[in-house]
Amino acid sequence: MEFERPLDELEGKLASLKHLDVSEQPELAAEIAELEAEVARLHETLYAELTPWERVQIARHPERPKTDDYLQELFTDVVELHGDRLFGDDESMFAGLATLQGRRVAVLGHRKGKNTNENIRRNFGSPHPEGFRKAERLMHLADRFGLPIVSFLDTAGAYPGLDDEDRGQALAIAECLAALSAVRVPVVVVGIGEGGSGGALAIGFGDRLIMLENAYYSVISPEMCATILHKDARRASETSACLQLTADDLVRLGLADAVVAEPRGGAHHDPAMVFEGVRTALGTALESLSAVDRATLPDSRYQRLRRIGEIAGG
Amino acid sequence: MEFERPLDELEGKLASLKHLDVSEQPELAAEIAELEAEVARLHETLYAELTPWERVQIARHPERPKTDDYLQELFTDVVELHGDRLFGDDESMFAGLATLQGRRVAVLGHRKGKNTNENIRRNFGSPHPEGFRKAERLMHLADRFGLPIVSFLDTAGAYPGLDDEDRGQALAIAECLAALSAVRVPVVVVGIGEGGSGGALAIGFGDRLIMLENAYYSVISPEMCATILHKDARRASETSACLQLTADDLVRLGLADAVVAEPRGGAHHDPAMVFEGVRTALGTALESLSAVDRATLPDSRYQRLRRIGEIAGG
Amino acid sequence: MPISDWFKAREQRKYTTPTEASTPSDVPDGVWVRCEGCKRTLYMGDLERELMVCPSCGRHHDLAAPERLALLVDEGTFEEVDAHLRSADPLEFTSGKVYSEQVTAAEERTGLNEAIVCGRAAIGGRRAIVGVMDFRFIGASMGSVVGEKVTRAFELALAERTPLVLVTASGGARMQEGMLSLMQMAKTAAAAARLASAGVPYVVVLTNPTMGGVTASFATLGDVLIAEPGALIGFAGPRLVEQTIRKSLPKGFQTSEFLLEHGMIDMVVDRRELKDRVALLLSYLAAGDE
Amino acid sequence: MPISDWFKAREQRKYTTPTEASTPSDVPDGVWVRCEGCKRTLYMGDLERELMVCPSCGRHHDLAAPERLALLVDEGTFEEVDAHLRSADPLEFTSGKVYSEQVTAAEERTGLNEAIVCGRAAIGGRRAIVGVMDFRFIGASMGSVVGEKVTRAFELALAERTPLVLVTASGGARMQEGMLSLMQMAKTAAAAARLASAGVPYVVVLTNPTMGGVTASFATLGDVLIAEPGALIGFAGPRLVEQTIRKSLPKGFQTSEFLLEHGMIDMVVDRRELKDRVALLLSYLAAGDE
Ligand SMILES: [Zn+2]
Ligand SMILES: [Zn+2]
Repeated sequence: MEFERPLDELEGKLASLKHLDVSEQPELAAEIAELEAEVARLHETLYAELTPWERVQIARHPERPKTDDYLQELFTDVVELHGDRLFGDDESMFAGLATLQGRRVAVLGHRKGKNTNENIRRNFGSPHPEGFRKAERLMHLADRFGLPIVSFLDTAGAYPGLDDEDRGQALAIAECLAALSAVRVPVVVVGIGEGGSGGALAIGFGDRLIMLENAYYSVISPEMCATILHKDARRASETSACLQLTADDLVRLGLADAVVAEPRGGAHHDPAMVFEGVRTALGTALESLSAVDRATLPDSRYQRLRRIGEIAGG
Repeated sequence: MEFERPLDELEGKLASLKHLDVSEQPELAAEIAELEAEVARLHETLYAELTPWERVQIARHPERPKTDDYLQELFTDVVELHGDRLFGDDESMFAGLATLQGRRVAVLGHRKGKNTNENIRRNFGSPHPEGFRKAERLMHLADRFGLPIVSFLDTAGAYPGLDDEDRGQALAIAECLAALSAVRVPVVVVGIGEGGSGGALAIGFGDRLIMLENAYYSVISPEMCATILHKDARRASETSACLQLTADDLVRLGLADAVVAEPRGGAHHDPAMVFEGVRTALGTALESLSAVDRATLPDSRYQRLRRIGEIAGG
Repeated sequence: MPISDWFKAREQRKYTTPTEASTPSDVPDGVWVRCEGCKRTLYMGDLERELMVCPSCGRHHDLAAPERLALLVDEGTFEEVDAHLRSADPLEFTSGKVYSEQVTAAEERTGLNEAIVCGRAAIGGRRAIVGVMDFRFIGASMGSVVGEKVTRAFELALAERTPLVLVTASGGARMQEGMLSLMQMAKTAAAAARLASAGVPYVVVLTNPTMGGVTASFATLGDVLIAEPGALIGFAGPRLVEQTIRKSLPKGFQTSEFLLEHGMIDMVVDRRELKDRVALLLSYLAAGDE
Repeated sequence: MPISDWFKAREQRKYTTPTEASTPSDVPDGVWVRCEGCKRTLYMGDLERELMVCPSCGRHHDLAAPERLALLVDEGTFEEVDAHLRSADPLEFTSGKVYSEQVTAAEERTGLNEAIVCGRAAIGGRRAIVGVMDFRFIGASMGSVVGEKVTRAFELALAERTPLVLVTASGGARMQEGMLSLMQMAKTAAAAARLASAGVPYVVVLTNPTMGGVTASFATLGDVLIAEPGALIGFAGPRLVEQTIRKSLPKGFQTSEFLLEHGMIDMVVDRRELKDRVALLLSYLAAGDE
């Protein structure tokens, strides 16, 4: 990632020095030791106070664990359910049934690919209307059969294509929002990477919101915000700070309930740690919600939404 | 129509004779009188005992009053509602709100055109999946707002196209059937022309079924039945008798509740008479259903369906 | 007919079950058969061990109702219901073959009373109401009896709050029963709607072929729609579609895989994994009731 | 601000109403204006008599909230609610313009407190809760206040079992309120779902332009969706779509007529017939309650 470049350079230099035979050039040993200390220092400062824009970059890192990884690591007996029963099956949206530590749940998730081929099939994780309509179908199924919903957010946003407008992208999202608000089962959302606007929100609110430390959730992408405000996408660093889109921001705004810590440098540096964190956070959330009378869930979810927003003269 | 050809010929001959000056050829007067008597006799015998296949032809007559005519003649304040909110607006299916003698209702109807242009736009009255999904949407709307549903049947059947299969023609019909069975408002169906198979049934059952005298309602078109059984579509006359598809057949089978008389030769010979008959039959049906507790309607509709079918060893 | 009779019938070579190496009646010497998919000649025993799935090309050959039951439900758990219902000839339909004679011939040929067999069973240890259709019985078309048995299966599932699993195969409505047949679509769809609103699970397994009025009614109203690989599933028959569009049909048109791609079904499942998958699905859909 | 103040405001030339031949503030000499559709020069009085619909090309020019109310509701029946709600600056957003200053400027320019005005009214003699958006107020984007006022309108309609009529116009979510703005989509959609399940009618009039987060939430959840002719309605902005597909957009893309053809809205209604049409629709949808 861009902000890691100084570290990358230093680490490169260190690696090439270590390649040499120190016994022949004893003065190198000191140089290596100094360089190692510098790398450690830079490591500390670089990751200690990540800017929002740096976190956005980590959230988008291609090696970051994805919905598929969580499905594989956290769940057993996964059954994918395909299709919207109307037009198509959108591979950018996962919908299915799965078991989390003995608990049977319905799972939704934006789905990025691990390679170019997969990414093309999955439209780089940006759903078409069919993806949202499939998700809506799963919401109704989960509601009918009393399955808690676990939703993984990782999308740059709903796809802004021509055919998507033709087939009612806006309506598909709106129907998802309405359906999700009314399900009589617990809904736990986990922001694992990108949380891009309406395309994330369509499966992205509920009774609990868990955010990974470097995941973001935003009303608009920092780049597009910068383009609109400054006609310059390169000012995304500035706008990403203004938009208050990090996990910590969301907690402060009262929108997120828990933050799962990531290893230094981002989840891809130690996926196992993050899987464990998400497993624990999901377990806690589902456990606390299992005690609630399900008939009251839509109402308390509504009250939760109802409180959001800041108003003067209210 | 084919079976009217002898009559057409006779009437043509009569017309050409009448064209001549009788005063110059007094012997013609007798010939004309005789011919007139013969026309009257033929008229009587031709239409007195119409075969099922002749009725099918009358039901398909291009000048036969259509859903649009009933909308215009029987209803006021018609508001058409377009679209399935998913993919398209199917002009072969009418969906809307209208007022029948002061009674506010929701109206569905297959829609044939009055001319070639209109027929192409309306796909000759054969709905695509979007038509059924629009109808389903209206069913839910009528249910939510307590509007009785009046449905006019006039289709050769759901369209057997390639794209229609792609977009789930079967599923669209199935969803319509499920929705219509469950609405908590009275449903009155009027067979005004063709009642072709699943495409008719999708909006074609309810709490009352009124059939025009020469309308038909069939599990399969007589031609296709003949093709399957005899590899010869020309044996449709035979199969249309076997299929028991006329209004009288439906009454006998316990499926239709009322038959609206048509003028000799078919509704197009005196549309006003048929409009009056349908108006009266609809008024009677809606009036009798208005006395019923609406919460009980889905159940009694189910019981009505439940009785259909003949079984040995049952 | 109770399940015990089926085994008797099988001994009388009316049925084959793919779980045992038997010699089905329609294979002259009983040893070699030709795969309808890859045209390879196969040893019947191999084919049966694979539940009539070609080990070479994966072609899923049609199954009779008893064969289907044998691979889907736990052994010895099936109790048939409504076995006594038999088709009448309400229209006295005589165009082409005489319908009543057709029914009798189908009964004799298949040993079944109609094109669907319904009952209570267990699947992977889970209770279910199960119905399986048999295409050999007048193309498993839906007349009054099929409609009635399907409706009763829905009602039984509702009354006992037990998941319903239907395995479909059908050419569509049974035209020899005219409008009584068409109305079975509405009747079964209405029964499905009642089960759905009661929150009782309903899983459908669509097998080759499922067409017309069955696809356009109860068969596609399931909570989960499974299809076997390569099954033909659609509304209009492919020949009719071809005539309508006056072009040749794209490869794979109306197959399970085509429907999956077009978003119409939840999954395509290999027959050899079908029972496990259905059992797993039931464990999810019945979770709320447990 | 009660309706009486609007008339005062209008006298102070902050508003024009199309029902009277007045001289709007943004027309220099007040007499001639250029139609944005056909580019013809029109007499302002003529345009206003036609409710700002060009008599020559039918172009529906944007209306301010008071103008919209004047043509939609029965004279003298409008009682505003929640007029006191004003936007805070929860994020202290300063990239580009300072948000709090932008709000103040919009208030002064429009005489409104926010981008939507809500209240009780009668339409053709029928009671309704009415909300109209005003694009002049920061592009009628939805921040906390718009979301809150829309939600309260749903709740008022529910509490009084009175039909809701919303006239939308919006550029989308208000990015200056960040995630608080995005969440208004979920909040308003949830409120719409509650109204729908209670069976209280909800009619939407989509006007030019209605885009982004508003289209993707409460604006398309109406029982009936009406659009004015030629309005731009969609999710993604046309320029973004063009960049995405790297082709030029088809003519009429994202217009009302385009949406009608694609099945997304119920009807396109000329502004001069709008009030009658809404009143008629309410008479149908409220029929069950009468
Ligand atoms: Zn093979
Ligand atoms: Zn103009």
